[in-house]
Formats: sequence, C-alpha cells, structure tokens
Amino acid sequence: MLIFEHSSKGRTGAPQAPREKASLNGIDDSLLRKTSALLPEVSELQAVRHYTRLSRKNFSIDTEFYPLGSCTMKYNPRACNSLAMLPGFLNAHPLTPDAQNQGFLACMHDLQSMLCEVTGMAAFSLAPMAGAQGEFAGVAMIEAYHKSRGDEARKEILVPDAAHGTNPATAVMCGFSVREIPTLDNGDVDLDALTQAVGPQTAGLMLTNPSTLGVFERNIEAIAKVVHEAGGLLYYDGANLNAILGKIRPGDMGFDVIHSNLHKTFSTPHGGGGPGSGAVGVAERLKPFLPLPVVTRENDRYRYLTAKDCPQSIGRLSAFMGNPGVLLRAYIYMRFLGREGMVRVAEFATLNANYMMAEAKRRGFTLAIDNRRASHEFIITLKNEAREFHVSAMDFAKRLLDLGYHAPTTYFPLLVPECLLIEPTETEAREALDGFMDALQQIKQEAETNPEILHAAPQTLPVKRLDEVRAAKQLDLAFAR
Amino acid sequence: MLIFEHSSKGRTGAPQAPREKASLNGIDDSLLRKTSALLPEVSELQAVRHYTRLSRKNFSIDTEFYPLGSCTMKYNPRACNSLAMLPGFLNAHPLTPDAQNQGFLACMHDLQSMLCEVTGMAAFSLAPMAGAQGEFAGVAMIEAYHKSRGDEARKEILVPDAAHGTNPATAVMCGFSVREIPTLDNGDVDLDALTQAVGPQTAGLMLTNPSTLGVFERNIEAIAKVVHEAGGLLYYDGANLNAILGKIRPGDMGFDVIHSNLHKTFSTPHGGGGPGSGAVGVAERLKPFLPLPVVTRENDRYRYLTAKDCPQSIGRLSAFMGNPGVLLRAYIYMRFLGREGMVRVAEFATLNANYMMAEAKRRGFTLAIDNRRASHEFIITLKNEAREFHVSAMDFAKRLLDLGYHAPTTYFPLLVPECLLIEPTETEAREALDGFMDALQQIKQEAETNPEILHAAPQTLPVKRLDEVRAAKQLDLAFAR
Amino acid sequence: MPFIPHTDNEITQMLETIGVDSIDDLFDEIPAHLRTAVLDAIPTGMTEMEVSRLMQQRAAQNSSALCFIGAGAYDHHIPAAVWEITTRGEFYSAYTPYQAEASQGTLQLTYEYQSMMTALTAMDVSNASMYDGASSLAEAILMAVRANRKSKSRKILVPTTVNPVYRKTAHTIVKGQNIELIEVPYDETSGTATLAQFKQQAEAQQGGDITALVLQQPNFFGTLEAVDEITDWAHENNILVIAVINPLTVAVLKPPGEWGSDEKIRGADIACGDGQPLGAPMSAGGPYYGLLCCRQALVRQMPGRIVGRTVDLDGREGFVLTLQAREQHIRRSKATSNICTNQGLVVTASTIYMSIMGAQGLENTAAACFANNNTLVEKLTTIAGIKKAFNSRCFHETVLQLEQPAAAVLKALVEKGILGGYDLSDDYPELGSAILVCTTEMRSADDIDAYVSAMQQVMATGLAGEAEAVPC
Amino acid sequence: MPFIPHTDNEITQMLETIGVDSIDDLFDEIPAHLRTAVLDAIPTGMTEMEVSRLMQQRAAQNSSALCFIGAGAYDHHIPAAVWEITTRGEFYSAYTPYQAEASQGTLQLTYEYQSMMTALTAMDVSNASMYDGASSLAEAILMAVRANRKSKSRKILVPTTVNPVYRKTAHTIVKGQNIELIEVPYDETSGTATLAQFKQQAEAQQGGDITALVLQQPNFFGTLEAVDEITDWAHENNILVIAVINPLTVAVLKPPGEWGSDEKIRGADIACGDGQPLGAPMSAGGPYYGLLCCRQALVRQMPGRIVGRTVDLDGREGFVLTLQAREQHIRRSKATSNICTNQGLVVTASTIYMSIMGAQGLENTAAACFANNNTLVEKLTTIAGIKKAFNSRCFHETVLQLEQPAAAVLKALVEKGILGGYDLSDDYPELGSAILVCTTEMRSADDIDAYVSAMQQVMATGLAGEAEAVPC
Ligand SMILES: Cc1ncc(COP(=O)(O)O)c(C=O)c1O
Ligand SMILES: Cc1ncc(COP(=O)(O)O)c(C=O)c1O
Repeated sequence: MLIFEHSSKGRTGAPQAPREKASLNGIDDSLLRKTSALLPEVSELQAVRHYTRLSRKNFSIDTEFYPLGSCTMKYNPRACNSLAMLPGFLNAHPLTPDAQNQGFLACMHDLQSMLCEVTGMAAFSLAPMAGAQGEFAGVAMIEAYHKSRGDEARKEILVPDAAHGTNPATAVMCGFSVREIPTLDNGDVDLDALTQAVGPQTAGLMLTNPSTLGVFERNIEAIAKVVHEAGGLLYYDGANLNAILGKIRPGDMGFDVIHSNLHKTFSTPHGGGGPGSGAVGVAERLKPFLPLPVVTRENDRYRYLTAKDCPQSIGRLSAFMGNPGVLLRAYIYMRFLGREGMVRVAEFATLNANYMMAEAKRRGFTLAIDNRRASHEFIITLKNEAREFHVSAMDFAKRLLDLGYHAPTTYFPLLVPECLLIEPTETEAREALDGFMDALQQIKQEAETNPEILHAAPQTLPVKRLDEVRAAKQLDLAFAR
Repeated sequence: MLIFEHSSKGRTGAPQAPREKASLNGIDDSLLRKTSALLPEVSELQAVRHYTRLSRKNFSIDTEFYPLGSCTMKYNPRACNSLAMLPGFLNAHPLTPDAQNQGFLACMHDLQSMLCEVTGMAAFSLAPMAGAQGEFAGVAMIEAYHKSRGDEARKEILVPDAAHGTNPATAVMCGFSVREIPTLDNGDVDLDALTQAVGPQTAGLMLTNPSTLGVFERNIEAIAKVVHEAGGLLYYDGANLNAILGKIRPGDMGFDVIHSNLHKTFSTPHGGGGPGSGAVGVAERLKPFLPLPVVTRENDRYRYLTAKDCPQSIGRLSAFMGNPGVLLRAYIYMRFLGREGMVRVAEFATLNANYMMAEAKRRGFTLAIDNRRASHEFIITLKNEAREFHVSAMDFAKRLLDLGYHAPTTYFPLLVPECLLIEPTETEAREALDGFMDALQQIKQEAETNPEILHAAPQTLPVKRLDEVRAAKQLDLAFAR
Repeated sequence: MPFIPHTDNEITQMLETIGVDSIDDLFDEIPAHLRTAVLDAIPTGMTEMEVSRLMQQRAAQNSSALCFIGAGAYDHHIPAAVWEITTRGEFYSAYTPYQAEASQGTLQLTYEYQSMMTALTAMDVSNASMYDGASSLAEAILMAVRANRKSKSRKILVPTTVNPVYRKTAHTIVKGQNIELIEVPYDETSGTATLAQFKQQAEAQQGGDITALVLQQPNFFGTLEAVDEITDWAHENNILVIAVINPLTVAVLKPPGEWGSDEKIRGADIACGDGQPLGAPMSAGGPYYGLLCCRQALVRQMPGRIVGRTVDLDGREGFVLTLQAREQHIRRSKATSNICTNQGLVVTASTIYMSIMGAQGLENTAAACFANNNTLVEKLTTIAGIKKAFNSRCFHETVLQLEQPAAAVLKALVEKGILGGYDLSDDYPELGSAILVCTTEMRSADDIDAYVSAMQQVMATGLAGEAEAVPC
Repeated sequence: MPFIPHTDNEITQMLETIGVDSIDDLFDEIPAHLRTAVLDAIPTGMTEMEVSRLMQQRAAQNSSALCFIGAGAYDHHIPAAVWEITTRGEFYSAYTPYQAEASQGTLQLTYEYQSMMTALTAMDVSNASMYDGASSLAEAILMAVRANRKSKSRKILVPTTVNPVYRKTAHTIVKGQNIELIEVPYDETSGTATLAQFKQQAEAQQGGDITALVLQQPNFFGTLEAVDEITDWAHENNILVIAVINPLTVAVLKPPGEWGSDEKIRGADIACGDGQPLGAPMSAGGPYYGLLCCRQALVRQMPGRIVGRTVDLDGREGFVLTLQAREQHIRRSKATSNICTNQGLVVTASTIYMSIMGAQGLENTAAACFANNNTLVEKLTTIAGIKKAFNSRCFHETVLQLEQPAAAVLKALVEKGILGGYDLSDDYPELGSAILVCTTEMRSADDIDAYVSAMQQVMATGLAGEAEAVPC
C-alpha cells in the first residue's frame, strides 16, 4: 500500500509545522500556487509505521550478508553515523565563515592528508559527490592539463573493455571519444593492443587495479610507461582500492590522478543508492587543476581555498563542499582504522575472497579466471550450468535471495558470460562465507535436479519475480490521483 | 539462533574496549575471577545483525496496531526519544551538584507541577519507577499517615474484584491484608458491599476510575464519602488516566493519593516491558510523606529535597531519581500537548473506543457491559463463541496476530469470561480501527465455519503456538554451554 | 582488529584451504618493490571511545551562532522521526536496489518520492535524485541540449539572478560539451531578470537560435521572477525552459509545471533544484540532493535512476528500476549521464519528511519563512545606513545594502552570536556593500530581535577602518 | 491536534455510528460539577520545533564537567550501536511480551540476557530485571526471607559498607513486612566488613537466628570484602548470602556464584546489583535496571519476569514468559512481588552491550578502571592534606580524607570543570572530611592530570572559611 493510500483529506502530521499559515500578502497572485500539492495527508504515526514497515522489505548489510562485487558492502560502523550527526556538524551552514567552522575544516583537512598518504598522491580534493563525479573531475583535469600545455590534439580516452560503465560515460561527458582496449584471458590488459592504440591523440587511460575481473594488473608498470611515453596520463578508478589499501599505492604504480569511492573503501553507507563521495587525488603536476573547494591549513587555522587561490582549477562540482556528512563518516572510519588498520582491511578482504574462491573451486564451480590470486573479489561463471540446465546467473541470484543472502553482482563485468562477481569484504566472519557457499552449492544441486526451483525464485520475499519489461513499456512513474 | 551460537573463541567487538588488559596487581588472587565469563564472542557486525533481525520478530506500535486494553499503546513520538537523549541529559551523573544540574531539575519541577494540575493533587513525587512502585509508595503513605496519627489499627486495604493484580500484591507488600469488594453487573462498585466492608480496620480503598471494565464509576462521590467517613483514604490507580485527562481530575473526585503510569498516559515507550514511571501525587494531608527525591524551586533555582527537609517521608524507592529518562520523555510529551492537547487525548481516546464498541455491537459481538459509555476501552466477551464453537479468547488473539494486529488484552479483568479488553488510544486513525474490526469479524466467521483455523493460529509468525506448559515444567532459563 | 572478526584459528584454517602459508602470500602478484612501507602520515588507530571524544571536541569547536544565512541552504525544522527512520539499518546499509525483490522498501519509497516531487512541481516525471541542486542544473542543461533537436546552437540563457555557484558548477560540467552559457543581466530596480533583457540577449546571438533558458524562482536575491511571461516567450521561440526551484517555496508559489499562460504549451520543460529544504540538515553543505523533473516527452533524456511500478509473477504490485537503457551501466559511452551512485538516503529522509509535513505543513512553513523575513527586513531597514537593494517583494531572503563594509559588519555580528547573512561583494560587486539575509521558520521573534539589536550596535560603530582586517 | 489523526469528516461519521451528537456526550456519565475547567498551570502546546529548542536549552544548562563521581553510577563508554538498535521501533515501542508468538524478538533477547547474566555472576538463574540496584536489594531481602524457611527471625545483617542509598531503599521497601535490617559496622583500618563484626552482631541477636546477610563487592568505599570467609560462615550458620555486585567488575572479580571455599555449599544464594555499568548512560539517575540472580532452588521465590525456552507446535525453538504463577497478574495478593513493568528496554541495551564487548571487552574495561583509579589516587595523595582513608586496595573508587572541608573543595573543583567526587560527610560523619573518588576507563591520562592540577590549586588555597557557604 502506498503512503498516499493512507491519506485522509485534511489529516496532518501536526505538530511539525507552524499551526497557522501566515499571510502571503504582497506576493502577486499570479505567482502563487492555486491548489495545494497532492502530498500524503497522514498522521506522524502513520508515516512512522509505513516507513518502518517499508524498511523491512529491504535486504541490507545490517540484516544479511551482501557479497556484491565491486560495491564493497562492508559493515558501516554505527558510531560513524552518530558522530557525524553531532549537532555541531549538522547545524553548520555551509557558508559559515571559516573561523566559525574550524572543527569541521580540521576534519576535512586531516581527511585530505590521510587520503594522500594512503594513495600516494600529492593532493586531494573532497569535492566530488560520488565515484562518477570523481571520474569527471579527474578526466576534466587531464583535459585541463593538456590544454594548459597547448597540447590540444589529445581527444581520446582509452578504457579497458572490463571497465565500469561510468568510465566511458565520463570520458564522453568531458568531450572525449572513447577507445576500448581488450583484456587477455588471464585478466591482464592486452599490452600489445594498448601499445598500438596510444598516440598523440591519447589524453589518458582509465584503469581499475585490481580490475573488475578481480585480479591485480601485473603489468601496471609497463602500462604506465606506454601511456606516459605517448604523452597520456593515467587515471585510477578507485572503486577497488579496498583490495590494496596500505599494500600498494596508486601513486607508486604510476597513476597521475585517482578517485576513491569513500562509500566503498571507507565504509560510508550506501543508503539504498547514495550518497557517496568520489574524492580525487592528483600527482604534483595536476595539483593546480583540482576542483574546489579544498581545505588548507595556515598558521594552525583552516580555510577553504577559493578560485582566487587556484585560478587554474577546473572549478566547482557542487554548490558547497561535496557531501560533508559522507566525508565525516569516512574520516571517523579512517581514525578508527589508523595506519595499521588500513593494511588489515586489504589483508582480510583478500583472505576472505581467496578463501571463498578456493571453496567455490572445491565445490565444482567454474572460475572466470583460474590460477590467479583473487583480489578482494572473484568471479564464478555459470556458463556451463546455463548451457546444461538452462538456468542463468539471474536465476542463481534470485534463489540466493530466498536462502537469505543478497546476490553477488551479476552480468558485470560484461565480458564474462553468466557471471557472479563475489566480494565478501573483510568484515564478514567465516561462518557467513561458509553459509553462502553452502547455499550456492545447494542451488547448483537444485539446478541439476529441479531447475524449476531456480526459475520460480524468489518465493519468500515480499514479491515474486517482477516484470521489468512491463515496467519499461507501460511506464508508471508516479502515483496518479 | 542464539547470539551464543554465532560465537567464535577469541573473537571480539574491538574497538569497543581498551586494547590491552591493564594489570590487576594488588588485588588478592583469591578475590579474582579464575575463568572468563562465557559471554558471546562476536564481531560488532554480527551483534548488529543479530539484534536487528531479532527486533523484526516483534510486533510494536511502530509496525502494527496494538489495541491492548489497560496498556495505552499510543504513538511514542520520536522527538521524545531524541530530545531526552541529548548529551546534556545523558551525561549527567545522578550525584551532580544541583547547581550543575539546573536544566534537568527545571524539567522535573515543571513535570511535577503539570502533573499536580492535571490530576488535581497538591504535590507530586516522580520517584516511583513503575505503576506498581507508585502503588507501593501510595499505600506506604497511607500507612505512614495513619501511623502518624496514632491510628495503628487500620490493617486492611479494600480492592474491587476487577482490580489489577498489582493492587492486592502491593497492599500485602506494605503489610496490609486485602479485602475484595464485588462489582455490579453494570460495572459500578457494589456500594452496599463497600459500606458493609469499611470500618476502623480500613486503611484505604484502591480504585481505578474508569475501572478496568472500561466504564466510569458513577458513584465515585458516594464511594469517597463512605471510605472517608470510615477514616480510610482513597487511592487512585492511574493506569486509566488517559480516559479522563483534562476531563475530570482524581483530586476533584475525592482521591487522596494517586499514581500515574507515565508510560501509558504520557506516552513514554513500553520498551518491551519497561522502563516505566509511576509518579505519585497526594492531597495536602499526605504531602509530608511523599517519597524522595522531590524537586523544589527556591529563588529561581531548583534543588532536590532531602531527608532533612522531609523527615516524615516514607523514604527512598531507588538509588537516585526514579527513571529520569522516562520522566524527560513524559515531560516533552506534555509540553507537546499543552493544556488543550491534554483534553483532546481523553476525547479522542474515548471517541475511538466508543466507535469500536458500536461497531462491535453492530457486527454481532457481545459486550461485557452493555448500554454504557465506554471509557477509553471496552470489553467483548466471547463466552457465546466459546460455548458454541469451542474457540477461546486466546484463539481469537492468536488469529488476530496472523492478520497483522496485536491482540487485545485477554483474560483480564478476571471477572469477565473469555474477554477481549480493547483500547485503541487516540493516536490511531479510523482506518486502523475499521481494519481491526473487519479482522475480528472475519475471525468470528471462521470460528463459525472452520474453527480449526483459530486453533492452529498463528501461522504467519516466526513461531507457531508455543508450549507454555513445557516451558514451566522443563525449565530452560539460560543457555547451557 | 577493528571490524575484522577473524580469530587466529580461523585464519590458519582459511589459509590452509587456500593453500598458502600466510596472508602476505596472497599479495605475491604485486611487484615487491612497489609495496607500501609505513603510512607515516596516518595516525595510529583509535577505539570508539577515543574517536567519540575527538569528534565531540571537533563538533564543539564549530560555532552555534544564530543562522541568518541562506543562499542555497536553509535552516529548517526536521521532525525527529525523519532521520530516526532513515538511519534504520535496512535503509542506511542497503545498496542500490538492483535486486528488486530484495529492495522493495527502497524502491517503493523512491516511487513515492517521485510521486511527491511531481505533485509538488506539477511536472510529469521525476527521477530518483541527482547529487545536488547545482549539478542537477548542469544535468538539466545537458538534457535540454539533447532534447531540443530543433535547436543547433547549444546556447543557454542564464540570468545572473540564478545562484552564482549553480552557474559556476553548470559551467564546469557542461563546458566539455561545447555548450555556451550566456549571461542575462538583471534589472537593477527590481532585482529580477526581465523579459526585455532575455529578448535582448537572444537577439544578440547570431541567428537567434537559443536552446534553453534557465529561470530560478525565487531567484538568488529572493525576489520573484515573472515566470509566466518569460515561459510563454521561450516556448514561442522554441526555447526550452529550465526551472530552478526551491521545493519548499513551491508549496505556495506557482509550480514550474504551471508556468506560462498559454494552456497548450504551459509549464517549464525541466525543473531542477536542491532538495535540502525538505528534510536535509545543513550539515556544512551536504549531503543534500538534486531534484530533477521533466515533461513526459523528455523522459528518455532523463539522467539518473527512475523507479517504475509493475507487477510480479502473481500479478501483485511491485517496483523496479526502469528505463535503465538510459544509464551508464547499460549504455556506457552513450548514456544520458555518467551518474551512478545518487543521493538515495537523503531522498529517503525527504520522502518521510514530506509525508509527515503534508502539503499543509509545507505551506505553513513556507509562509512562516516569508513572514519572518518581512519582519526582519522591516526592522533592519529602520536602522540608519541599511536599505533594501531592490524594490520587489522578497520571499525568504532579501538583499540589504549597508553603509558600512559588509565583511566587517558580518564579522562584528558573528562576535555577537549572529551569522548575519551572505556577503555579496565577490559575486555582485556592482551592489556595493550588500548582504543576503535569510530567515526560516526556525528564527523566532526573539532571534529576530537579537539580530536587530546586534545590528544596531554594529552600525552605530564606525567599521570602515576594519574592512581590510577580515581576510577570511 | 498533536498526534491525533482525526479529520472533521471522520469525527462526524464516527459520532453518527456511535449515535451521539458530540464528543462531549461521551462523557455524560461523569458528574457535571466535577468536570475540569481550565488547566491554568499547564502551558499551551508547542510544536516540535519549539519543544526541541526548549530541551536543547535545558540540556545545555547542565554541566559538562569531567566526572570523577561514582557511588553507584558510572561513566562508561557505550558503543554507538547499542542504543541505535535498542531504540528501533520494534524494541522501543513494543509491550511486555505476553503474546509470545508476536514477541520473539524481545523474548529471545531476554533469554540471552538471562544467559549472559548467569554466566557473569556464575549463578543458576536470572530474572528479566528489577527496577534498579537498590530496589533489587530490597527484593532480594524479601526473597531471602521467603526462602529461608528454617529461619524465623526475619533479621538481615547489612554492613555499613553497603551503599547507603541501597540500605535506605531496602528499608523503605521491606519495613512493612516486619523485617529488621541490622547494621554491621566496618573495620576502620581496612574499610571492609570483617567476619568478626558479623559474628559479633549475630551473637548480639537473641537466639542468634539470622535470616540472611548482605555483602557488597566492591563495597561502597571501593574496597574488597573477604567474600569467601564470610560466605562460608554464613552457610555454616543457615544464613543466606545476598551479594550486591557491580556487573562490570565481576568480569574480573570472583563471581558471587563462586564465593566461599566449601565446594558443597559454595556461592551466594542471591545476587543483585545495578546493571547501569553495562550499557546504560548515567542519564541523571536512570533508567537503569536491577539485576537479580539466584540459585536454582530459589527460582520459585524469584520476583519479576522470567523467560524460558520451549518449542512450538512444530517443535521449533521459541521463547515464552514462564513461571508466571509467581507474579501479581496471576497470584495477586500471594505473588512474590507486586512488580509488573520492569526495565526491559535498558536490558535490551545491556544485552547488546555485553554481546559487543564480550568477556574480553568487559575485562579490559574493568582493568582500565582499576588502573586509572590507582594512578589518580597515587597522584592525589602526593598533595599535602590528602590521604587515603583505608589501607586496602580499592577497585575503581577510593575514599580520600582531606584537610580542607569536603564540600568546599568539591565546589572549588566544579568551578574548574571537575566533578571531583562524592561527599561522604552526611553518610559517614566519622570519616571527617572525606570524598569518594571514581575513575572509569573514560578518564584519560590528561583528564587525571587535569584533576590533579585543579586539586593542587584548590588545596593550596585556604577554604576552611567557605565551608558554610555551600548549602547546595
Ligand atoms: C569499478 C567502478 N567504477 C566506478 C564506479 C562508480 O562509482 P559511483 O557509483 O560512486 O559513482 C563504480 C560503482 O559501482 C565501480 O564499481
Ligand atoms: C490497572 C493497572 N494498574 C496497575 C498497573 C501496574 O503498572 P506498572 O506495570 O507500571 O507497574 C497496570 C499495568 O498494566 C494496570 O493496567
């Protein structure tokens, strides 16, 4: 039942608003609204009950194991939430003068420094509001860099075929054309193809390492050399930073610019879709181009750098400071971890992934890439099961839901058929991993003996399988009164 | 699965405690614990997930309509929670000097005053930590009052047969014997029986008005006269105060002492069993006997009265100030309501109850007391259904759970066979009342056509009907390792 | 180990299953000489007790002055229920609802959000959110360029009454795609963008081909634009209208879907704005969210996620992400935008907020903001040396011109516990010493009086000499 | 209307169904002359915005001084997860789990609580909570009187090392039932109750028949009682032993279930105490909860609710309230107690707290409290005019005797931001100017140094004359 269906004309959530409506005298009638918006008219209790009940129709980290590859669904410490919501932060107007905002600015400055240290970059801007916006900022900086050198012919961005969709989409938003670079069967980038692809038109290469195939790109130094020698820059998509945190730094691998999805590696909540943060870091030569705002420290006081301080900046990406509430949560999480905790994140995320991969193999699943270390994630391909038993990765996913596990990422990366991209993260206990593998094995047996169970899944959730085709054809995007 | 079953030896919820265990050198070995307590060894995520999931096995006001008679399950405004948990209150040590505790004490003083006004009493103590402790304090004051006058022969407390179990239990705890007074079919106390029962042995009468039968005691003035003339005092069990808030005051009815369950009328959460508050109010003559602490105001400053100030006090009932977090929530709620809101509480609680009662009658149910106004609650008796279809009030209750409604109170008051005591409260919308009545009617039909459905209920909850006999016989009260 | 549950025993067993001796072996594909040594600049880890204390100290360092700043972020009351429910684990720690059956909570809520947002704006379609108001304007412009196939110019008219940071942000984001944002100056008397100015700028362009125009209501100065006549003119000239709105004020102002007088082509084509006033705390600048609505015909140009209602195998109602072929994870380089993660949790809060407030609550709140601003401005302008910059009625913020230097006045006010407004001198030097002063329903009569009396004291003191002394 | 959803339309229809003209008619059985007129002393209602502001102001009036007071309530760290989960609507707004099938969350959690509490105390049975530590002592005494059928005296030995407010509360509650609490003085050198004193008091009673004795560990002075030898003596003399414990310190101290040396009759018979240190904020005094445990044989004398594990119709594990025949709602005047509502929500928090902390976490916390108190006391006693009152090792609070008047010293410390301890002069005049000083794990090395330096300054100033000037 929709909240609108609990409405009763004239009902209000008093006492949440001023009791009376003050006069709007003085505003020209033609500028005023004629009829009230048709919002729900419910009591506070009805709203509380409705949304409390709705919330329970979600899977979430707090209720289920959520091994969603590429998404790093780790535990979101509750203290990160409650401390980021202290009144001193919540009530701060974004245009508060810096002198009255020192507590917040100090956190942001520390966060920039810690991100620099753990990624090996020279400077960071916290402005981008998600990974994709971080990519935008990064690629825009690459563009600005070439332009500042009068190197205007560089109109192409290289992207491996395993890349996330945001990479090519970003390049296009920044005015570049995109060229795809193939990946070898062993998961590494095809270095020959890359060498042939680079040239004076190359603005840069966008790369995730470890890649979305769940393996570490071993030729990273050679790749960097090829791109740099062609005059291009190297962009690091930090979605998989969790796998290498404190183990190897993108800056040391030769990357010129990176974004970090703080909502992945640094455990800010995904919130059912966002908000996130895609903080961007750069090597020295790109520093002048960083998006604003950036926080600097002078004589023990903190202040925002302005366009006057940074005339070459690519500019602003949002009205204020990106997503401060997200940044605070990431900052708090990083202070929890400290330098020693950072390394452990990568270690145990990797241990969990490799353990599950070994178990998957032992239980007869086909790995997309065999005989390699998993990074913090790995891929099972169900192409055999699909061929033999006519069950799809989607069927496996839906059946997992029935068994109380969130499904892994399916059908990404695109080059692996019928794939499950599995990322357990370091915060899950071994029992959860084993339980999940048991479920997967059970489903495999069901696929062999009674594939109908898979096709009919899920059965235990609030709804059965939903008709997506109808949704797209008979568009119903808002409640019609 | 119990939290203990998620344990793994050596696992901890770091970083919640100091990393190292400091030395206990200096404490004699014989005083130290030899082996660690067998508590769960789980990660923070495991604990969060376990208890989040457990919570979802509860019915609650926030998720279901909860028409539990005598319990006043109204909406608990979320702001009462968040404001009572402001750090200034949460971090206050109970022995903070009064001068450093003025914000809290001001709230408590205001709360005392508002309770006096709305109940018509001369003074209030907020010390009792639930209704039963309020009763204890009240009856102890009655005892102290008689003793202070040298009237030591008064050893008996009168209690109507419809009374809540805490009433007789309290009287006994205070050293009194109990005599039950019968109730007439129309719900009023049997005034003749009362008149015969009173005498020089009578310390007082404990009464709820409206009574637990859901009707207003019309002879209250006559009752007061009888008891007072016999030298006894009148105790008001305030569990049903919600029904008359701002409409009639216990003090004006002639009561000498009352308790108010703030967790009912003033909407502090029931919390799955508590905490509550049973603030006690007294007429002038009982003022010296109030339990401590009490907050007073002198020259615009607030302070706790001590035993030195109140030498005749019955004393303390707890180590500190009763349940301040509960008191704060009640205070906040009362400020929301204000004087005009108080009256509306009674009006709409009564409207809802009478509406449901009319609907119940219309739908063919038998009322325990017919042709009277309902207070904020009323009683259906299922004695006919029990006789004809062999279904019990318990069966109705369990089947209601299946249909998404919490059951009304069953088998209380004891004198009505197979009863459902239904209290909707003022915060429920009409749709909820209608939905509940529809469910009740459906069950009645099921009882007539297929009583098995009732006997087998509930079917849709985490467990089916539980074996209470086995629980009491094969005691299993703690996880055995 | 913070948040890592592994016991020694388990580690050993897991390594055995994998077939390696140590965790370090799992990293043997990483070139050894690249391995990170120590992360010196990162402090050592803290317990929650220690972190809590640190953050409490930091939070306490922030000012708790009374806030009279608006300029794009507003200090409104948020019912306690909103964030208590929003931060329930099931909303807080869920991912994007790609697995629809396991995400009906988020999906239904988002559908309800879309329904509320279209009701508020009187537009046909809403998406599930963009990052913030400024970036949603940028996306609206990109969308207009894609949608207006008859126009080739990629020229957008943007009055300077549109929030300056919105204009800057839009510039950052659209400039790579060869789109030109053309400034339209405002009328100095009314502080609004007039139709005449729009016409003049349009005519100044060769060919007169304009792709879209932007109109903010209330505008950055708090004054009200003549939305009807500008919309009519735009539509007569094949110019798409992009409305920038404040979703709270739209509860009482004419919604963008009804702008214009011509019944046939009535309404803005795209509406965007920041959702912050509807339940998001100011929080030093975010997270907020960008609202983005459009006419039905433009839905396939919409960036970002959209939820649709459908049915399951049994015909039961359910909700899914729909029209995903617009998005980067399907369409990659041909997507309508690169956006992936949005601002879902803030939308959750906002949806609960709107449910609890209802239209009546929003209207009363908006009207209270208006009334409070009138009161404040009336009182402040009785002080010698303070006057309104424009002769129009303002909504809940107003530009005041001061005879003392704005920066010095604001600094002096801060010392008296008042955040007195936003200094306009950087963005609008032509206004001289001017500040933008905002009131919401949160500013009580006492607060307003406190401001007025602080301002009286400040203006009575000569501050001219101090103007230089306030660098930040 | 706050929290009332009725629209005018609905009211009319409902009144029609009932068959009355107005809501007022529903109150026509109430004598008209008794009807309340106006509630003058109650202010008019407020919006949430107004209430929030009021409460924020009130909360800000409370002091945020560093807390070195213990004396029964302790400033411990509480993981943020604890109350975030505890205040989920499903726990917060549920009733007592009488409908077991719809309350498995609360019931299972309570069973887990009972399991943790028995593990901590090494007792057989725990109930689901009493109101607080003080009232749980009273109930323990009542229980002992019911349980010790061989004793007729109803005399209870209570050393004065037991928290004075606990003794006062117990007196209030048990005095109606003819029970006598007999004080046992403490040893002035060690600050503990010695066996000799117990014996002396027992012998002083005619017939020597003692029903039970009470022993607090650590006692109110923070010193450690000789629990083994006193328990042994008690059991040899048919005296039940009631332990009063701090459930945090019991993580490292010998649990009451193991007190005594004799294997056969080992252990206290009843253990009680306040659960506050396990996850309840100090909150000006509550809500906390009373823990109450006993030997298996005494379970039918237990007051309060108890949860048992059982099975459902399908044999699946489930939980119910059990042994309800002890309780007032069944047994009425013959119940073990009048208690009904308990402190369930705090128990919920405490259970989550114990799960997250584990035994290791509790032990480390307790040990840190001990170490901090040693450090503080060592440093304070180097200041001239300050000495320890007793020669024993203290746990996390210590009695200090001052050569300046305690009240004046504490007042001077407050002005320096330090809540320096609890003034013992009312309760223990024989100790002269003495304070009880507490440290928990929350007091950092800096905090301790801040206290020491404040105390140095205070003690260096003559305060004698100010003693009178501190009435409250
Ligand atoms: C590899 C990769 N790159 C980029 C992104 C985009 O990040 P965001 O969703 O924060 O915009 C993602 C997100 O899933 C990702 O997995
Ligand atoms: C009529 C009546 N009296 C007394 C009580 C006891 O109050 P409490 O549970 O707060 O101790 C109740 C509680 O249900 C009650 O309904």
